[in-house]
Amino acid sequence: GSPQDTATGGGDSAAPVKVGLVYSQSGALASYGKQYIEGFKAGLDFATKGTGKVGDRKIELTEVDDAGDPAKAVSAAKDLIGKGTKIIAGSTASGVALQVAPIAAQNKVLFISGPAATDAVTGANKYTFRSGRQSYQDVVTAKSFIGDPAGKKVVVFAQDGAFGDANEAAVKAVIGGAGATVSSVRAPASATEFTPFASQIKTAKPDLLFVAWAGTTAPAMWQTLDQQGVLASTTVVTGLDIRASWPTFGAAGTKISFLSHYFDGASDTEASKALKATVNTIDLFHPDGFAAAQMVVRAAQEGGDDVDKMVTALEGWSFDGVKGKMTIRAADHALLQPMFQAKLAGSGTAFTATAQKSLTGDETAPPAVAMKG
Amino acid sequence: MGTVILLALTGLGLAALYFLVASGLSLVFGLADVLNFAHGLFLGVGAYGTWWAAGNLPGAGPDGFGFVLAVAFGVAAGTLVAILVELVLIRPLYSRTIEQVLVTVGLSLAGVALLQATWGADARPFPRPDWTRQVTGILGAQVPNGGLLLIIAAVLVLGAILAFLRWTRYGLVIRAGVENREMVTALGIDVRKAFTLVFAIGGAAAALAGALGGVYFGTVSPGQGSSLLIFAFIVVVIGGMGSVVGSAYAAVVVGLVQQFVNYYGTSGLGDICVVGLLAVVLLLRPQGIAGKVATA
Amino acid sequence: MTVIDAPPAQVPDELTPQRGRWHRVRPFLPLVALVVLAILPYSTISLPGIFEGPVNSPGTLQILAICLIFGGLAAGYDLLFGRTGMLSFGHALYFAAGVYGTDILVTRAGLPLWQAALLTVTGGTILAALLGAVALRTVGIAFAMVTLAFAQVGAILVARDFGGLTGGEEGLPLDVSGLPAGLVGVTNTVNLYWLALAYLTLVVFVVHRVSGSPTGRVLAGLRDDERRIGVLGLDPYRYKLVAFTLAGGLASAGGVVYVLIVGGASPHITSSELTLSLLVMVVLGGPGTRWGPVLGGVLYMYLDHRLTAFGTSDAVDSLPAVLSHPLSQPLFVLGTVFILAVYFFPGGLAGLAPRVAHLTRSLRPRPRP
Amino acid sequence: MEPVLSVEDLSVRISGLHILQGVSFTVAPTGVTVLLGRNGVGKTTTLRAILGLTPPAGEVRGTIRMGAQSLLSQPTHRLVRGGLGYVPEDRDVFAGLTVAENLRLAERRGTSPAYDKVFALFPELDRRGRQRAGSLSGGQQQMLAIGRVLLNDNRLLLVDEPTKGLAPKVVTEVAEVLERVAESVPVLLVEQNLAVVRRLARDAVVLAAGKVAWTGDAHELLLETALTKSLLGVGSAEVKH
Amino acid sequence: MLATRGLTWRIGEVAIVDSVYLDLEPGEFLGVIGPNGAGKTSLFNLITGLRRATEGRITLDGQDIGALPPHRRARLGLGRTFQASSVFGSLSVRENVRLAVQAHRGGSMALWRRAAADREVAAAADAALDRVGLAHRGTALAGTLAHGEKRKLEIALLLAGEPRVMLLDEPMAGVSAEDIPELVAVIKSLTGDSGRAVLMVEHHMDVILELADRIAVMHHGALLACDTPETVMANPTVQEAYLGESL
Ligand SMILES: Nc1ncnc2c1ncn2[C@@H]1O[C@H](COP(=O)(O)OP(=O)(O)OP(=O)(O)O)[C@@H](O)[C@H]1O
Ligand SMILES: Nc1ncnc2c1ncn2[C@@H]1O[C@H](COP(=O)(O)OP(=O)(O)OP(=O)(O)O)[C@@H](O)[C@H]1O
Ligand SMILES: [Mg+2]
Ligand SMILES: [Mg+2]
Repeated sequence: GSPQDTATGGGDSAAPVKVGLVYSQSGALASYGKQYIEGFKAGLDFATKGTGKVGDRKIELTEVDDAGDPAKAVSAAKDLIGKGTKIIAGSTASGVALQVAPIAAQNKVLFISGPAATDAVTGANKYTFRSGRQSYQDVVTAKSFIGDPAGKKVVVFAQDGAFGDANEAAVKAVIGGAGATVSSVRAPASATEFTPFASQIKTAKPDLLFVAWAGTTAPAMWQTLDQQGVLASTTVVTGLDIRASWPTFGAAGTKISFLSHYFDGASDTEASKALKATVNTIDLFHPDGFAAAQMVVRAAQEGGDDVDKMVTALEGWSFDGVKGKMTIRAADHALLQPMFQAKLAGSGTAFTATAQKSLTGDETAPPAVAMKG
Repeated sequence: MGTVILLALTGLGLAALYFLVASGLSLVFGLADVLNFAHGLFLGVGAYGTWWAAGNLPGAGPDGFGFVLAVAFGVAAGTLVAILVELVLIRPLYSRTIEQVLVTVGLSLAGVALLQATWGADARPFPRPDWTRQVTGILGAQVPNGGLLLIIAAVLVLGAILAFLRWTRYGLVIRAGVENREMVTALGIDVRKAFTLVFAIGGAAAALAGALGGVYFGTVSPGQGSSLLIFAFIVVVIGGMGSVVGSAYAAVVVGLVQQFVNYYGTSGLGDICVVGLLAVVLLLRPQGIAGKVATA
Repeated sequence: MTVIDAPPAQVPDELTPQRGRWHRVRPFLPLVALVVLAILPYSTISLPGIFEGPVNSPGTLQILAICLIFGGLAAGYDLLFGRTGMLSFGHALYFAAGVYGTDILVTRAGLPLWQAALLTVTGGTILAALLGAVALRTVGIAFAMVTLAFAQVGAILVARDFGGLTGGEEGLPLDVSGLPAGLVGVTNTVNLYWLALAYLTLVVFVVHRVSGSPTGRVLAGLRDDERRIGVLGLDPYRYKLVAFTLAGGLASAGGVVYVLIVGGASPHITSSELTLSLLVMVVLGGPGTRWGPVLGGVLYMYLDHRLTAFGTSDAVDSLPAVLSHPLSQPLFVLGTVFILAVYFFPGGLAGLAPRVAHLTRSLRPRPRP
Repeated sequence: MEPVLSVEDLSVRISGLHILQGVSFTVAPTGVTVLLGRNGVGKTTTLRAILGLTPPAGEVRGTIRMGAQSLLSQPTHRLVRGGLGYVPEDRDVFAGLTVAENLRLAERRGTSPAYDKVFALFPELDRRGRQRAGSLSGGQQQMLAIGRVLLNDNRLLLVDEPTKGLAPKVVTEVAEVLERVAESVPVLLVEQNLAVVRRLARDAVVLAAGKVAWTGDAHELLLETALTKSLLGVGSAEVKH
Repeated sequence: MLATRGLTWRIGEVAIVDSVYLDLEPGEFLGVIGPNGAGKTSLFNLITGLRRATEGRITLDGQDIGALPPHRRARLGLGRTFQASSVFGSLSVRENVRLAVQAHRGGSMALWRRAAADREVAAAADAALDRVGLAHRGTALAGTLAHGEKRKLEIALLLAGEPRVMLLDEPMAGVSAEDIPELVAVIKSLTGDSGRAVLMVEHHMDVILELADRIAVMHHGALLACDTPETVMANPTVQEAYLGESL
């Protein structure tokens, strides 16, 4: 054989459509990955009306675990592409999405990023789409909590690193741009003791505190903010994480205003009913998998085996997803989607979220960026 | 003033947590000469043991005596695992330092993965008495009770370990055994027992750290132990391997430096300072602060 | 007290000429292996269960390339650890310097690859020389910890994303637009494979030559007794620094190749776990032996990559939950493999060959007296 | 008289090397039995095999008995507690511990350690109680190693080159000590200093190339010039001084 | 050629080596005796630089070497053996000696030349091994040698370095009676040629008396006497403190 052989996608009309799903089945983000894949399967059922087929062609899924490691994801993507797969979806972690995206562009295959929230996936290249929300949409939702931002004082409390940077920048652009003064308190992601930061926040006396914190230290952080009286003294906004994390907010949970990508009961769409029927309780990242499946089916239907046609079919496409009306913006492949405000109620291990308000996809639309590649 | 006191006391709380992790590490490392990368596993077992007991063990619970019982169960579980690890895995490998590294690294990977396989990757809320969530006003500072609890526990553990090393013959046997196991046996002493005991004590201290760390963090997750471990290692090394008192000093220094630099400097500087401190201490005094191996 | 002894005594093979039936053929075996590896991509053999696709498929070549890189890295690390007795916990730093250096110079500064690579390797070597000059003022476990501290600072700098250079925890995808076309795209994975093979060959050759050189002899002596080396009239510090710098340079070269293969940098590679894995690879293979570290590195990376597939395979899924849950955790299997390896292959994979030889010898019927 | 220790057909292989090949001898219940031989014949290996200290890579065959009790396959610490004292060749004091701690470690449970006896022999050890054993001079370490076993009552002492590196005066002293010790406890002694051998030994066992080359009365051996020449390679002139 | 002037090493208040004045002439053989713990090994450590003196000077050919690290002193021609054998345990006997020869030839930093190919080094190493009678053990790992063999290897390492001043710390300790004459002959042959000076600590009095031109007696860190063997042996203090009654 030749070292540069790759299998070509069977062009004949009965050959199955190969779809590769590269996501975290193990590692720190395994539970996100689990929701994603459940959502995907439900979405596939929904979009193909239970046949698992597009026309006569079966959709053949190959699932690969990347364990949250970009190097493994890249290997998996290359393997799939080498075997003729034209559609890759998944990427639970942002780092993975950012490194798989260029592979998709180099090899001209479709890539639909999953729960990875980094803004940088939007506009990454012509072949890269996203099926979840991005950080910017979170921030826009947060803004809705303070009414008119003009003259207000906003503090961002975030981790060091790209995730914190992105959030801080987004708050500066969105809320600062609307007239508020934005400052930030940053802490190392490895911090285990948060009193110094809580003190700094308290001294700043903000009208709104926007917290962007991910990881296992979050409960300790919330407890400290609560103990030092920060939660009582100002409006605190943060993103609502997966259900398993709700009890870990403890007493602080009911004092926080949550912006939410999704929680069970946030919407009442056809898609959400179908999803709920299979997974019982919908969680944060089920909708991302669901939307990814809808996009895959659309791409396969309209594009056949021609990736450029798939891209055209997806660009500008609007569909009814779990969250409501979703639109793929043609210019940069941002996925415009509804976002929610929520409150937690309950105690112990039993918490429920209720929607306060929902914002439409247009209201939370991120600014268009130029397509990079 | 209030801020300084708050930072100092919370810093000490952090120091206490580091010390609890480091003390066991230091014993095992300094006395048994085992570079135990699986120490984080003992921590995890202690934390999950407590968590499990509070929910399932009759009589145990998140409050009052039930909580004490739960913690005792967690500590017992951690100790038991440590003993098993020593008996089954480490015992055949004494004086083969490098292979110990392989085994303990393997153990830490496998152990954490096992915890994750059993209870999932997500953090679970940790059972704890309500008063640990409250604060106590000290000179105008609102000091979290969880931190104070850690400080008290650390002082008790320090005292207990010192007493053990000073008043029993085991300290001596272990120190001699590190140098030359064969010769200790040739003096008629069953050196293996002493080493198992060191592991048991190290495991118990780690498990206690895990349980109280759970109280402090409010959650328990599989990776918690490993993330604390790196600072614990730094504390052990700054303090001088095998010196429990040295570890105590070092923990205090590290905790306070982190806390104050994080407040008055820019974020992340605290960590860099601690790491810098480690480098400077070692370059000036390669044997660590306490400087003598295996002293009480 | 010695916390870290020199690794188990192994005579560097380079210093003791081999005897035996095979001694004429032996020098050529590596060459044969190299040729086989080089023409491997022309084969379409499938090894079901071992690789997903045929040997020449991009996915397989990609995994092989990564394995080869780590084989080379482990061999380079062994120059420090197995052959000189220096336990560095910060070796990942120089590898990461290679990865991030190249990535930043290509992606952020837009330099052509060859310039970026040259600058990076030079920079990585200088970095190793500078930090080594400081760290080598200590010995033993203190040395390990100082190197760990340096690496930790590196990790913090990367994670904090200073000046937006590193991309923080999200990493930095490599901008391939300025790269030679032969290195881009799935169909060209084979070129990356050859590049990795070239790197491995280079490292093994360098380490082998150096170990067999007069300097290598001094390094072996240092491992046993540093004081003695001083009394013989040699400056231990200088020799250790040479080894440290050389190993650092080799690691950063590995970083250059790795970033091309993976197509980006991510903060995983700055973590102290990576150094620890290098150590594990070397011990797994057999410190101070010629092929042990290479085999250890290849095996480690192979398991690391393939166990994720093993965990999700049907065979595992069909097991009862008590077994299938842990087995579907790749790290559980990996950790267990290390532990078993210590008891079943003491002395590492390299220790296996003499043991097998011994076995066959003792099985052969002996003439009666 | 029943021998206190009997070694029969002892073979030791270490990583393929056949170091001892069928060594047999007995140790008399009183006095000093000396084990002689050139460097590398396996004297130390013999003592260590008796104590069960052969390295893990090694393989021991044969029988070793103390009275009716078989020693092979018993853990070392149990043998020692049963009354087998060992003074190793390289002293092997615990360098990181103080002299006092080294001695304290050697105390055996359930017996009262004879400190006065040890300090009477080596007053140096009393004076240097707080010094780290690693910083003792070579000779002082040797005193510590001997003092350590004398703390306890033993049924048999295994002593490996106790006078190595000692000043002539101390050699004489150690010889006297061993002489006195041997009055109550039998000693199996490895020794290169023939003057010491001449003074102490009652029986001798000579090893050559891993085998027993000669056993018998020590004085007989030392008097027979031809015998010493062929077994130990020294003329009687050297034996004399 | 080697001289110490008021050489002192204190730990805390205790002087381990106490104001030692020694002169070693080219070609001279100076024996050092003294009770255990007198400070003989410590004196060697000070001279070779493993320990730093607290007071006093050490000169070699008039040059003050007191501040140099051990390896610089070795390069100037100081060689020593250790009381407790310290050889490179994981290298073969032959490699041990080759390493010493190589160190002597200027400590090559060559990374690319094949060490084994250096015939001169190999020849010099084999010669040194031959001289101490270890040639047949060339391929054995030094760590597995019996005690006496290690002593011989120590001397071979020293020989390989062709030092001008040799410090021998109890070379005969543990060497079997048979081999002592042989080793004595080796050591004797060292001094005969080229004005090499030897400083030797030894407790075997017969060996000292056979070899030494002068004998230095140390006691409690201080130099008690330094004179011809006859005078020293007749000294009643030496008799009393060191020799004791003969066996
Ligand atoms: N662990 C080991 N591995 C390999 N060979 C060994 C080992 N221990 C001892 N030997 C070999 O066994 C032989 C006998 O050694 P042993 O130490 O018993 O000799 P010895 O009679 O005590 O000599 P000496 O008088 O020098 O102390 C030597 O050739 C030595 O090299
Ligand atoms: N680091 C140290 N700390 C304290 N005392 C020390 C140290 N090093 C040596 N000494 C003491 O200094 C004295 C001299 O020791 P040294 O080793 O020089 O003796 P020596 O003359 O070589 O004796 P030997 O003939 O027994 O070998 C001894 O009493 C020893 O205990
Ligand atoms: Mg011996
Ligand atoms: Mg001495």
